[in-house]
Order: sequence, then C-alpha cells, then structure tokens
Amino acid sequence: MDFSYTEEQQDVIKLAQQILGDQTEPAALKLIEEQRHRFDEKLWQDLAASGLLGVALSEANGGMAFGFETLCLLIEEVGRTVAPVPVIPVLVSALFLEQLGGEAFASTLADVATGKTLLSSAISEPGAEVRETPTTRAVADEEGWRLWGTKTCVPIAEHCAGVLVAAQTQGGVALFLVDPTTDTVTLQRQHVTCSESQYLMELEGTAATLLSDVAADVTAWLDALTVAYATMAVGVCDRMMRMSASYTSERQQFGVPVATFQAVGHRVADCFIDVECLRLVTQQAASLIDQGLPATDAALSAKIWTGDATHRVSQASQHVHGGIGVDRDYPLFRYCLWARQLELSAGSSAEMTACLGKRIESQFSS
Amino acid sequence: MDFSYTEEQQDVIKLAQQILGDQTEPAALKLIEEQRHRFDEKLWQDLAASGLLGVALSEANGGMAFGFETLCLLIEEVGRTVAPVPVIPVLVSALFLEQLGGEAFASTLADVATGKTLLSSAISEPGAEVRETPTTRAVADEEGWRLWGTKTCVPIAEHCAGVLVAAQTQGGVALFLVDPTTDTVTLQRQHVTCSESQYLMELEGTAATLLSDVAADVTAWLDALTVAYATMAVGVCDRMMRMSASYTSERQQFGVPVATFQAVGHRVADCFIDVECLRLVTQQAASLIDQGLPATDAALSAKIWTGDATHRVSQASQHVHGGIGVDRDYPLFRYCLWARQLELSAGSSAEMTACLGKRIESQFSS
Amino acid sequence: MKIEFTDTQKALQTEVREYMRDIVTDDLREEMKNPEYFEGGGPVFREKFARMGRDGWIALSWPSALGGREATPMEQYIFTEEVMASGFPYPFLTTDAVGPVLAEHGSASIRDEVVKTILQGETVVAIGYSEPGAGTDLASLTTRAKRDGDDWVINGQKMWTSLANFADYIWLAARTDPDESKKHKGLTMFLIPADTPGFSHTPVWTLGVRTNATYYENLRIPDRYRVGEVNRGWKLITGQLNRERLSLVNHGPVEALYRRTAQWAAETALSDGSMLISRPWVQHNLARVKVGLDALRMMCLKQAWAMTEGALGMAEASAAKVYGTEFFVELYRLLLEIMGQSGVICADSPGAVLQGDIEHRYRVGSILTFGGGCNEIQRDIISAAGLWMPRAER
Amino acid sequence: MKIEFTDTQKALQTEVREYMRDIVTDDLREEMKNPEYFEGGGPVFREKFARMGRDGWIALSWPSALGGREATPMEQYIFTEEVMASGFPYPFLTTDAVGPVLAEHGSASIRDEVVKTILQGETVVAIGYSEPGAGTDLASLTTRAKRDGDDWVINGQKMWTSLANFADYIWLAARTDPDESKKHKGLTMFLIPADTPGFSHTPVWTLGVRTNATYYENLRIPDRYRVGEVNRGWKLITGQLNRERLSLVNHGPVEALYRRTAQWAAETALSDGSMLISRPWVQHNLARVKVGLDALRMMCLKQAWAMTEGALGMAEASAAKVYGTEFFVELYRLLLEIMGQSGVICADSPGAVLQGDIEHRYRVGSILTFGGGCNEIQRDIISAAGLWMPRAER
Repeated sequence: MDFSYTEEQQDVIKLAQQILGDQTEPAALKLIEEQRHRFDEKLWQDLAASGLLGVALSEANGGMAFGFETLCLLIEEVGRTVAPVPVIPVLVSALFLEQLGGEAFASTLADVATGKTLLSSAISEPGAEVRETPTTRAVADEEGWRLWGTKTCVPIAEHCAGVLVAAQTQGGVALFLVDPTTDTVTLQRQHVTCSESQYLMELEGTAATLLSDVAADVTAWLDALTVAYATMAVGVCDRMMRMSASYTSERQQFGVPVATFQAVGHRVADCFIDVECLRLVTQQAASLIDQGLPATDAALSAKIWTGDATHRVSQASQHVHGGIGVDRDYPLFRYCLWARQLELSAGSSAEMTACLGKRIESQFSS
Repeated sequence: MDFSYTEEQQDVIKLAQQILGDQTEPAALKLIEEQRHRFDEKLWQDLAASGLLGVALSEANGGMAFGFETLCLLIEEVGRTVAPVPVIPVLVSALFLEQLGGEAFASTLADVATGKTLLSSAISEPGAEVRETPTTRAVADEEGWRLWGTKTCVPIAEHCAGVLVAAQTQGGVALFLVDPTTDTVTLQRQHVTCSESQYLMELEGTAATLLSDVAADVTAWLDALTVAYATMAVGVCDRMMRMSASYTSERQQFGVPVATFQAVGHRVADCFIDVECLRLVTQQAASLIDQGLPATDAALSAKIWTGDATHRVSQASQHVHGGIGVDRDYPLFRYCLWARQLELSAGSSAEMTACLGKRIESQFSS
Repeated sequence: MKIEFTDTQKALQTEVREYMRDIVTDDLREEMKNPEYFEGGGPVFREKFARMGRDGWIALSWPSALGGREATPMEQYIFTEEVMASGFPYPFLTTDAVGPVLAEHGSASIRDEVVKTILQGETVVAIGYSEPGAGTDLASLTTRAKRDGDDWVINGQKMWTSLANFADYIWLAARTDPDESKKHKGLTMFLIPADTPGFSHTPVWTLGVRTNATYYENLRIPDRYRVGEVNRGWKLITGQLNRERLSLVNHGPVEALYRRTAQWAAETALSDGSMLISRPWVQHNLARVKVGLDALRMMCLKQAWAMTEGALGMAEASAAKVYGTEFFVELYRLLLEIMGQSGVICADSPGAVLQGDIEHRYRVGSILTFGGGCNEIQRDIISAAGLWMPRAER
Repeated sequence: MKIEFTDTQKALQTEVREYMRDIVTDDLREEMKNPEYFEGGGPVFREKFARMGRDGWIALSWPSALGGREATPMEQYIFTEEVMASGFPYPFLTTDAVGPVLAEHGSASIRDEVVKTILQGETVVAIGYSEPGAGTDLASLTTRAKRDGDDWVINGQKMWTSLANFADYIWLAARTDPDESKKHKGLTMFLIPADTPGFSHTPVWTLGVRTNATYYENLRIPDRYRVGEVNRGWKLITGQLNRERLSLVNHGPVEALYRRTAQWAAETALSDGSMLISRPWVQHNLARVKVGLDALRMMCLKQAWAMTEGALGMAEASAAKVYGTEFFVELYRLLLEIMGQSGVICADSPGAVLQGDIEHRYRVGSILTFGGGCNEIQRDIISAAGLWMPRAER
C-alpha cells in the first residue's frame, strides 16, 4: 500500500500546474469565453508541446505511456484551474482508440499527442439511463457498420476527427468510432451549464468502425470516462473549498473575519471532508483502471461521491461567499458551473446508486 | 384555514398534561421499568377516570366523540412524557373496532373507555414490507374465519382482549379481530428498543371475527396507526429538543455555556426546524383522517418525516448532551429509545419513500 | 384545526390563476428571454403590470383608505403563490415591502407622487441596501447622506441593486450620522428618483440573472425624499426584511416544477420502452421532493394564517426561511438528477428539458440562502427566540 | 500510488483473522452476554487476553527492546481491523494508547510492574479523564493530587471511567497546581492500582453499555506511580488521544455489519416469494452504505500509511474522526431501515436480526461523535489546521 506519487507523476503535476496556471487567469478565461467555443487553442498546443497530451498514450504513438492514473493527475489540474481544454473527451477517447483500435489508428493517435487532432466520446442519449442498453442501433451490411440514433451533450463534436459511440447490435452492445463531419451526422449546438461546446448528435445511417463488440470493453470505456469526470471534480471542489477558506478569512462582517463564525468554519470543514472522501474513492477507481482490474463498483462509487461532493461543496462555497460568489467578475462562478456539469455528467448520483444497488443484489444473491 | 385548537382540544391537552405530568417523573418511570411490563396501571386508570381513554369513541360507547385529531393531541402528550401507557395500540384499535365492528362490540368498547379492557393491532410480519399483502392467511369454513400466520412486535398482546390483524383472503386483504388468549395463539415476549412489552404472535388456525373485507378499510387502519406513531414522535422530538436547549444553556465548558458555541446553537435550531416540519405534516394527515378524506399520501409523508426527524433530533440531542445523554439516570435516554422505536414502527422512511414513489408514478401515469 | 382553504380562499385562488393566464402571454415570455428583461422592465412587462394595477390586484392587501382591498395575509399568500407560479416577474418588493412603508412613513409628496403610481402599476422601486463591505452586516453601511439646506447630498456605492437598470426609484439606506461606530443608529432611508443627476449603475452579471452596482456621486435631493426620521432608518429596513421573508419561500413555484418534472418523466420513454417514471430511483427522488413540499406548504400556510391572526413568531418565521431556501436547493438537485445529463442543457437549446427552467433555477438558488437575512443569522434567531438559548457575546 | 495490500500485509490479515477464530469462542460469546462482561473482564476474557499476550500479539507494534515486533502503523491497523471485526473486547486503550506512554514515561517500577504485564495480557487499564464538570473541556479538571512527603494524596471524582469495574489500574489525570486558572498547565498523570484504599466505583448504566463513576477519597500513592513530570501531564493526555483516534473509526467492524445485513436480505423472503434484497429501496440503502464504506476504508488506510511514513496531518486525522463517527450512525440507520420493524428487536429475543447486533450498535453509536475529542472541536481543527482559517478569540 502506497499513497505517494511517483517521481514521474510529480513531474506531470508540476508541469501541468505551470502551463495551466499561467494561462487561466480570470482575464484570460473571460477572453476565451467571449469566443463562440470555450476552447483555448494556444493552451492546447502548449500542452501538446510539453508532451502532456500524450501522457497516457504508448510511446509508439508519441506518448509517454504513464498510464491512466497519471492522466488523471493532469485532469485534476484542469479541474483546479477550470482551463478551457477538452482533456477528458480527447485523451480518454484516445486511450480506448489505442487499446481497442490497434495500429490502424496510429497516425490519428500521434496527431492527438501533437495537438493536431481531437476526439470525443458520446455517453448520453436523451431521456435514457447511462448504463442501460443504448437505443442507438448498429447494423452491418456488406460495406461495414452503419449507425442510427441520437446522442446528447457530446463534447466538441464539431471539431473532432472521431467520436466513440456505444450502439446496440444484434449480438449485444458494442463500441464504434464515427466521423462526425460526414453528411449522415447532424450536429446541433447545445448551450450547457459549463459552457463547453456540446452537441446533439443525430446519426442517420452513419458509417462506423467497430472497435469492440465485447460488452466489458464498453463498460471499461464508461468506467474510465466516469472516473475522469470524478477526477476533474476533485480539482474543481478542492479549489472551491480553498477559495471559500481564503475569502472568509479576509472578508470582515460585524468587525471580524467571517471565518471566525463557527458555523462558517464548520461548513468549510465539511467541504474538506467531502473533498478528501471524493479524492480517495476516485484514486481507488483510477488505480484499479490503471492496473486493468475490475473497476465498475469503484467507478460508480466515485461517481456517486462526485454528485454529492460537487453539490455540497458548490452550494457551501456560494453560500459562504455571499453575493460575490455568483458574480461573474469573481472566479468562483466558473467552478460552480463546472461542479453542476460534473454532477450530471455520465449520470447522476441517484441513477448510479440504483445501478450500484443492483450490482450488490447480484453479488449477494446465490 | 385555521391552525388553532378548539376549546375542546385545549381542554384535552390541559387535562392530559396534568395527569401525565404528575406521574412521569424519572423516579416513577424507573419504578415502572423495574416491573416485568412497562405499563403503569394506575396511570391508565387515571386516564380512564378523566374520560381521556374515550376521547375519540362515540358517546354511545361512553366516549366524548372528539374524533381522531383530538385523540392525536393525547398521544402527543404521551410522547412528550414517554408515559408507560399503550395509548396507540388500545385507542386506535378501538376506533376501528367501533367504525367497522358496529354494535356487536359495544360492551368491549365501553370497557376500553373505562380502562377495563385493552386492545392492540398487529402491523408487522417478520421480514415483510408493511404495506404489501400480508402472508397471514384467512380461511372461512362453516364455523367462521380461521387465521394462520406470524405477526411480530405486537404491543401488549399478552394483556389484550383482542388484536386487530390484517390477513389475506381469497378475495383480497381483510381486517380481523382475534382473541390472543386462545390456545391457537402462541405469544413469545420480545425485548424491543423502547421496552414496551411486545410479542411474536403465531396464529395457528385461530378463530377470527371479520371486521372488513374492504381493502380501503385496511389501508385506513394502517394510515391511522402510522399517523398515531408520527404524533407520538412529535411529542418525543419536541421534548428532546427542549431538553437539549436547556441543558446546553446551563452546562458550562471552557467557561461559557455550551449553547453559546454557534455549532451547538445551530444544531438545536435544526432540530427546531425538523420538529416544526414533522408536526405540520402530521397535523395535515391527522386532519384528513379526522374528516374521512383520503389520507394515505399524507400519512406516508408523516411517516417519512417521522423516520428522518426522530433520527436526526435524537442523534443531535445525544450529541450536544455528551455523556449524560446516554446515562440512564438522566431522562433523555428514554426519549432516544422511543425515537428509535418510532423510526421503525409501521415501516421505515426508506420503505415508505419507495411506497410513496409508486403512488406518485400512478398519479402521473395516464 | 382546519387545514383546507375556505370556499372564499379557493375562489380567490381560481380567480388569480385564471387572471394570470391572460397576463403571461407569449409576447411577455418572448420579451423575458432577453436577459435584460428577465426580471421585468420591458415594454410588455410595463403594460401588463399597469393592467394589474388598473384591475386592482396591486392594492389587494392594502388598506381601503388607499384604495386597497384589505386582503388578509392568507389571501395575499394565495395571490403571491399564483402570481409566482405563473412566471410573471411581479415586483413584490415594490408592491408589498417598500410600498406600504412609503404609505406609512413617506412625505405627502411621496404619497402623491409614488405611492399612487405604485398602486397603478406604473412604478418599480429597487432596493439599495448592500454595499461592497456590508452584506449580512447591514448596520455597517458607509454610503453618506449630508444635510445641505433643504437638500441632502449623497455619496457612495451599493451592490446587488437588482432592477436598478429599469427601476423608477431606489429605496436607499444611507448613513446620516458620520460616526460609523453608531452602526444602525446612524442610518436614514431615502427614496431616490432614478433620473436624479449623480445616480448611475453598471450591470453585474451573475451565475443566473443580471443585477447592478449603483453609484451615488454628489447626488442632491430635497428633504421630502427622506422617509421616516433622521437616524431612525433601521426599523424601516428590518420591518421590510421581515415582510419579505415569507414570499421568498412561497411554495407555489417549486410545486409547479415538481409536477412538470413528474409529468415529463411519465412521458419520457427509455430504451426498453418503459417510462422513466417507472424507475424506482426516479420515484425515490420524486417522493423526497413531495415529502419536502408537504412540509413547506404547511409551513407557509401556517405562517400566512399566523400573520392573519397577528401572531407570527420570530423563530417560526426564521425556520421557514431556512427550511424553504435550503429545501429549494435540494429540490432543484433531486429533480435535475432525474433528467440526468439532459439537466445541464440551457433554455432554447435542443434537448432542453422543461425549457431549461430548472437548470436556471439551480444557478440562482443559493442566492436565497444568504440573501434576505443569511441562514446563519436565522439559525441564531431560532435558537435564541425559539429556544431561549444564550448567544456568544460577540 | 498503490492501493492494494502487499503480500506481507495480506498474509498478516489472514493470520490474524484465523487466529481470532480461536479466540472468539462460544464460551466467550456466552460470557459477554452478561452486561457486566460485555466489554471484557470475565474469566474467559482474561484467559484469552493472556493467550494473545503469550502469542506475542499485544506487543505487535511495540519496539523490539520491549519484546515487541515493531509492526508499522499500517500493520497495526490491519491487526486492529481484524480484532475488532472478530468481536473480541480487546482493550486497545491499554495496549496501544496508555501502554506505550507508560513504557516511555513511567518510573522503573511501573515499567517492571505494569508494562510487562500489559504485554503479557494480564493487565487492563481504565482511563480517568472526564469529570462531571469537565468533558470536552478537559483542561478544567478539578480532581486534586497533593504532595505529601514521598506520596501523593488524591481527592476527586471521575465520570465515564469505562472498564473501571474490572481494570487493574486507573490512568488518572489530576490537578497538581491548585490554581485552576492554570488550566492544562497544572495537570499531572498518575497510574492508580485499583486496589488502593480510597478508590471506589459505582456503575453508570447507559443506553448501551455499562460504564462507571470513580471516586478518589484521600487516596494515597507513592510518587513512583506518577508518570511524567509534575504539571506536565497535558502532553501525555493529548498524545494518547491522537493515538486513539484512528482505531475509533476502524472500518472493519462496520464493513462486517454491511455484509451480514446484505446476506440476511438476500436470504429473507417476502410475501410474494422474492427476496428482500430484490427491492430497490433495500438496494438503495445498501449502495449508500457501500459508497460510504469505500471512503472510510480509503481514509483509514491512507492514515495508517501516513503514520507509517511519519506524515499524518492533523486536519486529515480530524477529518477521519468526524467522517467515520458520523458515518457509523448513518450506516446503522441505513441498515436498520432495511430490517424495518424487526430492527428494534434486541439480542436473544425471538425474531432478532443478526443477534440484535445493529440494534445495540445504534444505541452506542453517538458516543463516538462527542467522545474521543468531540466533533465540533475536530471541525475547528480542520478549518484551522487544514485550511488556515482564523478562529474566534474566545
């Protein structure tokens, strides 16, 4: 048992903090947010140049092969700075393209590492449960697979070279890659809480490449995305909590720092506990995924903590800040919006609690 | 809309407080608790003499016909004093015996009002959901109905002239009266959290009187018992909260009253909110039952608040009291034990939330 | 005890509900999509608000001497519930908090000039209390008003002056005793016409809605715009805050969100063909909301009744404020969880559920837990006034 | 990062688990049904405890110079988890909190007389800190120890002296500087043999278990029973409290309750023939427990690891204490809800579920939220030490 970071990991954290910290000052973020898309192209290229986009990719594809756990450290820093870079859709999708797609995608993956190509993953369908069978259908004909269905809230779909999509085949659920720029794909921009560019994606007989028809692979892909969002939530919540501690330590009311009111101190202390719990269960899940061990229970646990902690820490932070907490000229609001987004990304605590409950039933039923 | 008590009701409260207050000093309760049964016979007779046992029975049966809502006021005072008297099993059962059994039971009911006869109701079965079909079966032959099955945690069954029991007939669920003293009934004493005498009751072909084979009557009986327990919880929680406020206002630590720590003050303030919510939803349900209106949703709501409020107020009270809160020489512990008991009587918050959820589904499904 | 509405009360409820259908028209809804007009202020809003004045609704709870209908607090609550549930951005603070104070304490000219037009639905008043350094601790305000002959000269800055971008007046708290240690004993209230030279505002965009910073630079107004006695403004502030509290936690609008979400879940099919509402986890969340709503509804009605009887307890009022505002946040969460990923889609985007209404509500939800008298202070009040617990000396 | 046990750690876990099966025998279980012996003290307990001493388990984490095996905190945690899950009333405070302090600070005669027998499993020590007027505020203790020649004469009363009814010694904090305003600077620690004249105890029956009030009436002991310097006792008290905290929230026993309840629900049929665990509301409660346990387990393991590395943060230690103790109460509730009405049936009554274990646990659960350093103080520590937030001056 060892909870320390390796030297490699410490270097990744340091590098990420340096690059992200420099370019995520409120003024810089504001400029990016005046664009049509909340995406900082220069920052993305800087991450590519530093090698961080390849942190988990194999060396053959231009990466550092540090694994999923280390990728999560980068994602946590993105959460901590609410940097406008799509690390989760691009880098987690790339990992599965590499694992499942094999050498056919070597050049795409090399382009991901150098920041030339973006990827995404489509998790959700309108009104459907995340871990149930998708309604999107896949049919094979002589020319290959074609997909029909609708996915919602697909990140950065307009900019992607490929989107990973789960669909139902006659033999069960399978994972595919589609090209969102073809004319059988309709993308409609959706404005969402966190302001990332997301899309309603309609597939109408879209040609698709089969990545895996093993249900466990689809689950692993969902698990990894779930844990990636949980990791981002760790960064987001940790920062909200620290902003709350600092602000209330400075802000005076009734002639004393607000933090000296025990109710305020305790509310932030409760955030500390939530963040610690969220961090630990997320690390547990990331470590299992990193080692290729069964991780679904742990991922669900991380997801449930994500929903609970983002909700509680965000509300507590806004509350102890008072008015300034919702002011768009003060940095907290971005964290709150991301907290909301992460609470509902890849399913809600309520839905995942039901999902985990069913798994517990089968574990104990003989 | 009128939230005030009628003059009648105010008189009932005053009378109940006077009789119960006099005889529920800790020393008196301790004496009763050294007996085999936690039942204060003298106090019961005093309540009978004052007419309070007949508060909801019709005048024909020696009662005052003040209705269910007013009966609840008596029950609340019993909760407030944790008096060792079985008002809920006896008086709620009597109400249904009167409503459903008709004149055949006039003498039994008159004996209830004068304190000569006790009744009870058997709600629960081992390992079964409260509002599902009971496993206890009823079969009619030429001599009448006979019952087979097991009920658990039946209050004061050893002392009763009759127990109301729900059982499954070929036509559906029905409500029966059985005599627990006959030799087809086996009673085993159960030690339970609140120390009331309760029994595992096995029915093996027990002769039974059919009170109603209308499912709605069985539901109304369950609703009334549920709301009665909720009402008792109002009294129990209100008193725990007030003890916590007083104790922390007196108790000094670090040279100041414990109550002046904001975390303590706020924890008791949260109890105030819980008690207020519990009281209001319980009054809503009691008022609907009193008027003979559909009350199941309101009863479930009261039950769910009962579970949540008893849990939270009891834990908060024990916590802010520190060690003395669990000491059997200080009065708080009895309230905590009753809180626990009420939390689980007639089902738990978790079970009833599922039950209410199903009802909501059918209300919104067309 | 009788927990149902009387027939008269039911009739009022129906009357308001139907009336509001004609007020909240498509063109109003369209106008409100403009974030500038989301809380009112557009021409359609002005027209509808004036119509409500003409039809006598604004004066509902006012004394008959002022042309009012003398409705009880219970009737006013019913009115408020229906108006809020309708979605109309009715300026309750103007009509029910500031208006009555002006009628009671304002100069003759204020009564003529302002009170009358408030009742006619022609005037909106914004509240100028908070300052950058004084939020919860209002007694430490520093905006200064200095006597100069028959006039007052005002200098300072206010924060969170909602509606100031279109309000006709600002209801302003200013320090008239320069000694800041006098705290609440040195404050006086003024009503500032928004066209007075020296007044300006800049927008403050929040998570959810627009509000404003307002500036007062050598702003000069005649003494007749002072309300109440000099240095006695505190009572007018706190009186208004108390009046405001119950309408903050009105149960009507959130009950509507619950019903709409349940209806949506009953009509939304899953991949196996069954409806979303058939899922036990969805039912669990709906049931938790329902149970919370039951308590909120009873709490609000009991307080409206207690106000009608003239017997509203301080602790009970604070309990409703804390419970209601914290439950709102829980309710938004429980309902959004049912929507899952679709819960993050904003109004007017494809796939938005219930026009993104709850997505938006959740963003503004926390404002109520610190606004309107922050919940820490309310809990202090509950333990002190409701349970006689001593407080720390500081 | 590696969140799995090493092979050595796994081997230890298995070894302890199997060893404890021989310790917790039916006759011990029978003896523990006597409420007097529920927390140990009976003849069977004495025999088993001595056996654990002989087999070297008590010395597990002790230095080799004292015959110990120098186990790391992580190994000690694994040992604790298995011992607690086994149900053996192992006196951790004696072996792992007071014992090491005595070994370090005790006189030669204490080391010979007491430390040795602790390691042999022959000695149990009760803790005498709390007084009727000093619970959370331990610095205000009033039990007096006065120097008289080579002896000390002690007068006073202690509360909540658990195990005092069978303990061999009391680990007592007493005031040696009569000036009470000196607070923690006037306290000294003593080890009182329970057979010293002037010592007596009376039972205090609580919601759950027996504890004691203890009395010290002109109790005279030689100076060699003083531990550490005069007036420097506070450090020994707080050092011991910190050591205690992690074992308070050990995740092993509650994990066992979760598994047993889930198993019970999987074997309990409902009236429609399906199993209780098939109900979504039951699954919901089990899942909430599981998710909470995951966090608790990781928190405990991380702290054991941090202690092994010598890098345990104060805020993290307090966070684990608060989270763990409050989660225990939640867990008991969530599991009892699954049992419903049967959850109130006590041990040895017909119909009791899991021998009434959770019914009993729930009664004693709240003790941990105020005991062992009350959770308010722990939250104060978190915001100060973990987040550098200033505290109120008082």
